[in-house]
Amino acid sequence: MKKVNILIMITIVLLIGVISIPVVAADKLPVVIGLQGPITGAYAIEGEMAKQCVEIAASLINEKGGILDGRMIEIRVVDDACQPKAGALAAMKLISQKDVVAAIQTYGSSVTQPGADLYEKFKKINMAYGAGIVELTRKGYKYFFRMCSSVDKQGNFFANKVVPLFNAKKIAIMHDNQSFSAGLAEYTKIGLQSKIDAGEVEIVYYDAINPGESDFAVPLTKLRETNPDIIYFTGYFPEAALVVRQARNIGITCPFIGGDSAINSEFIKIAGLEMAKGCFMTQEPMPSELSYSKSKMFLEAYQAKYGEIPSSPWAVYAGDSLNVIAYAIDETGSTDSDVLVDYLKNKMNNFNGVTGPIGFDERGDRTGTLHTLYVVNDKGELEIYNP
Amino acid sequence: MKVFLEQLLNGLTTGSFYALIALGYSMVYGVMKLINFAHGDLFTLGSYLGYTILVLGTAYTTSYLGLWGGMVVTMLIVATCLALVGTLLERIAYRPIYSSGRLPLVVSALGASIFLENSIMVIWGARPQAYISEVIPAKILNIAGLRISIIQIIILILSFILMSILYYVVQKTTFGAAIRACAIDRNTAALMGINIGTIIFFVFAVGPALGGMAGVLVGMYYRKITFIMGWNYGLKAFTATILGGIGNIPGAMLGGLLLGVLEMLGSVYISTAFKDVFVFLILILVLIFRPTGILGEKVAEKV
Amino acid sequence: MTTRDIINNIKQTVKTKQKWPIPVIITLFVFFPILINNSYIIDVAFFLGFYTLLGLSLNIVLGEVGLFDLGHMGFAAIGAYVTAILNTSFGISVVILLPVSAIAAGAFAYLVCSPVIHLRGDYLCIVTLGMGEIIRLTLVLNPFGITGGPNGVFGIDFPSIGTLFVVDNSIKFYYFIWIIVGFVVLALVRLQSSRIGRAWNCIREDEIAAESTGIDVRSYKLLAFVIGAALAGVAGNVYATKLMIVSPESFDFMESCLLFCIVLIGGMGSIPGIIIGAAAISLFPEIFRTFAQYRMLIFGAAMVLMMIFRPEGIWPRKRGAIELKSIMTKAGTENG
Amino acid sequence: MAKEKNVEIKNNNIDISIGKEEKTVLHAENLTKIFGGLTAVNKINMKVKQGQISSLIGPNGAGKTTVFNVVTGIYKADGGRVLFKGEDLAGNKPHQIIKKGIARTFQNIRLFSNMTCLENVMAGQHCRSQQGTWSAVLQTAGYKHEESVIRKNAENRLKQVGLWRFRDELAKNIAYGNQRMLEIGRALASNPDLLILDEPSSGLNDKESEDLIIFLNSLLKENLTILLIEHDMNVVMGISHWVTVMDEGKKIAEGLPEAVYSDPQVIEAYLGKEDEEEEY
Repeated sequence: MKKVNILIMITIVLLIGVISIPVVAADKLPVVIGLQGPITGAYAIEGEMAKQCVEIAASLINEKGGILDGRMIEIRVVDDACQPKAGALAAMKLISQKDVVAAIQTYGSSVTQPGADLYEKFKKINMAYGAGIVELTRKGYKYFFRMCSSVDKQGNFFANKVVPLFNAKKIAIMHDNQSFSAGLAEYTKIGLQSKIDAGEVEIVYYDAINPGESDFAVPLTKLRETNPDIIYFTGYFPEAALVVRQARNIGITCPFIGGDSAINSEFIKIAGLEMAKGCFMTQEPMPSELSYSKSKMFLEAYQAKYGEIPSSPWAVYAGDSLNVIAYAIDETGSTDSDVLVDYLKNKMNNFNGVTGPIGFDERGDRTGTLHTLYVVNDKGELEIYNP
Repeated sequence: MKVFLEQLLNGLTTGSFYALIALGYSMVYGVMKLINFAHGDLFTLGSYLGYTILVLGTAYTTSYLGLWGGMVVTMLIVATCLALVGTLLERIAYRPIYSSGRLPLVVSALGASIFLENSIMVIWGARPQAYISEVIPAKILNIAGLRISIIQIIILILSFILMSILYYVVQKTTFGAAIRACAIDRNTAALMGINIGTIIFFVFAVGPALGGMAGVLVGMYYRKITFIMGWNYGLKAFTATILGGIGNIPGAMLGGLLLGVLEMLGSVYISTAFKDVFVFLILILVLIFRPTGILGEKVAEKV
Repeated sequence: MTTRDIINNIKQTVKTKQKWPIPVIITLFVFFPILINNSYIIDVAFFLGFYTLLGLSLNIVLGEVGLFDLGHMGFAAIGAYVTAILNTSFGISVVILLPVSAIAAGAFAYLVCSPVIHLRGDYLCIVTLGMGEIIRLTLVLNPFGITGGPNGVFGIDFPSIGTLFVVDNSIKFYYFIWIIVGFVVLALVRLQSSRIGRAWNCIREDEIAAESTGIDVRSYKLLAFVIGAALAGVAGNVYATKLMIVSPESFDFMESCLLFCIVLIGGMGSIPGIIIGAAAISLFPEIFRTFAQYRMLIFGAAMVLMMIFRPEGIWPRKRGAIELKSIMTKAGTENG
Repeated sequence: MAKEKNVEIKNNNIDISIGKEEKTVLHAENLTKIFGGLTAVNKINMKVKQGQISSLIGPNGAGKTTVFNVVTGIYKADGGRVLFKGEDLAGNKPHQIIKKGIARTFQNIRLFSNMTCLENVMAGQHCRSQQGTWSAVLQTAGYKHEESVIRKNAENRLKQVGLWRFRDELAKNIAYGNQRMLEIGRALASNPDLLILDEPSSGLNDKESEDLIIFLNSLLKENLTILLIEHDMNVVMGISHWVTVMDEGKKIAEGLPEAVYSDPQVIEAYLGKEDEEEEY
């Protein structure tokens, strides 16, 4: 009899599940685009901001009368809590809704991965706005696009531009063992290899700290003993801020350069202005620096609604992903994935989005993103560094 | 050598955080035989309360009471609030299920922990908060080539005071004797006329209070506080508790400090990344060879 | 209508020995994916199966023998990574790897548990906890560059028998996991009523009495750990093939805690209970996703209330005549 | 295995003339156990004869239970040795010792509270069965057969201790006296040669203890040997063939009940104690 109980319970529970699923709108008029992001969990802030950006972008398009002569754009948000399992479910949730024509993918590489596999299987365009690890676009996905740039580009930028700029001989690289930052550190090393072989530079320190922790005195003391010319921290802002503070406290004075996730308004808040100012970061154009016609409009709209401009570049990429997809649909006049893929990869070049001209190469990587070196100025703002 | 001393100091600083939190675990366990998983999040809560008080009250605290006065007052307010929350937690989440065995208590504790953690997230938001610098003495002393921040000294002294007070209360007073009696055998203690209610109240008030103060100190030391940090600190503190001998209050203090130093040694001489592995390995070894922890005394099973 | 009522009703139907529900339910269950033509819900059902399997595996250790194990997800991680690594780097079919990962997890459990098996209650709890953390951290730190570090390992194949039958869509996965669960349930029901199950329960009730009743406490505890770990390994294997990626954060302490709760919410040692517990744990977040950030908050509160109002779990194991009667009749026939 | 035992019991209805049988079953030589400072058991020598009921008596804290715990392998002896049928038991774990044929009960009853009475008794036969995990999962013929045998023995034992009507009750729910009997039943289920009872009559009323005496005597017909710790002098005198008296870890007297009863030392140590107790 045990089985009976089991089965009854399961069906009851599943029925509850069925009931609770939001009903798919019968009205097919709007073009539905999915957004998968961490609405809850540790990176909830990124998800929240991405949501806001995408909504702004959509509303801007809709105000102009939508796409495909008069069809509005509708956003459907699913939460993946920044966990792979939840990511797979979230992706499934979008895929199973037949009217979702394309998905804007999530923040964090290990979450993007299972999603990308699923979208690929079900032939849905999916565009990642916050997944830096290189492998994603090396697996021959057809329907996967990456709006943000992959870490190797940034690594090379650091190796070829930043290092000479400071004419540094001894370089310390510190990451935090998370997909993105470990990857960036790895590719920076690769980028530096030629110089190392030539004996121009050496990596005197290469180690990881544990994310979520607060005390980095030990690794930093080790680092201090190697007295490097520059420190490159590839991790995220919460740790970055503490690393800077504690590094300065134990008397490390050499320039601190952060990866593109290391420095933002939060960083300055945590590190405190006195410590934060003079810190550098390798970054794709920050929202505040975006000076393209479209970005102005976008940022004004955002500010008008939320009182501040988004502090994270990823969020803006999410918004831009929507722009690109909408544009492609409008141009091709079709919502068929294959048509769109063909258009995005082969026909479209330099669509001017919020984050500048956008195009995609065969692998789905965005072309033409330029990294720049930013510095925190005395007012605690990020400005492009020009010595 | 200089490096080593600096590191030792850092180790002791983190150690004293662990010790302060571990005390909460240990006392509750001693009396209730319950692993209070929510304790880590009480610590986080303390940290956030301190943050709010300092931010909102900066004007008052600094202008009327000055830097130090402000700090002390904050500490006291946080301690009181946490004592309140702690006892409330016990009333709501634990008291109704004492009768129904220990495992339900564990689940309830886990539930309470999840609840607290997420309420903190809902109230203060998911993004990490930072203690503002104006309220923290950020001076760095340079003693014989050693760089020591004032706040570090404050932490060491303060936690030493707190711990020695508790140590005195528990080891030297009759009330302390009552607590220890409960830790050994609650029912007999009750039969001996000890008021278990008071003991439980004390334990659930003082434990979280200490945890909360540790939270404020952590905030002042690192500035950054996140709503998930409770897990990490809680786990470490719990490890420290076991290390020192669970239910044994001096043991918790020792365990905490020891863990801090071990961590430091581990990351200096092995690898920063492998630090935690190292810590847990030590823990497991200790348990294999001295299952009742360092100070925990062996109890022979009566058959 | 509270869950309690529902359960009481069902218990009534069971007591009154009405035969009609069984075929109805089974058919409902089998045709569920066809009826619900929504791959998202089917995936949710899959993960329900996944958690049920893990819950059952932990139930052996926690429910039957009463050993606190807060690192159980570590065993699943072993299974998952064995599958992932062997499959991606040596192209061994994941179906073959199913038993392999079970054995690997079991063997691992045997190795790490034998030195600490004598520990009681909370000490064992903290050791298993530490062990789980060590496993996770080691995976993150990528020893010998085989675990792919924080990225984990991806590109794992689907389960397939040659090329003729491939488990490649939600529905197939749904059947895949639930068939496994079915077999496991059958096996566990049989174990429960056997001398092994009795020995386990004896240990849970009173170790010393068990020892002097002739039960080799140590080896039976180990047996429980090994079987539990092996099942967890199987779960890990299925997880890896379903997500096609394994990464450390899927096996963290929180997950182990959730497993712990599955067993206790469902009811210690009660197989239907475990399935309900798994449903509670795995469906709750999905159902309440619309509540976004309040979701986990409600979840935590629910756990506390649950323990206050039904500490023995939703569906505690009912010990009594039923299982024994069946044996009695057998005995009668065989010795008559 | 279990089956054969069963049969053996059935055929063994020859009445043993009490006291004639002189074969020693259990022999403790200079048995010593030390806890920290105090010597709980000090060089105890005692013999238990085949087919007899021997008693170990003495005031509280005399170390009686400790002797039992050493014999049944729960404690390790610090000195001396225990011979069972001439074999040294040293280094055996409790679960191995019961397999050799020594079953015991506990002073403070230790039942499997949340299992039914029948399950308790079935568990008692664990050491007499050997079916493994796989055969249980696959429900092999061997497994089914063994399970049925276990079941049958359990029923017999349960009837024997008069608890058949409680077979499906949880052990924790039956009356105290019945729990004692159930524990004895569980011990008997392992078909032991030597049954060690730790204060079986404590907490029983007169009626119950009388029944117990009769029951124990009836057990002798099964070619069982019984060793019991007892407080209740009447019980001891009523059934014991041989009495050993302990005080403060030492053996102070042994012999036939009557002899021991009149031994001044015993009266001093044992009954004297009782007087004191009366004063308080």
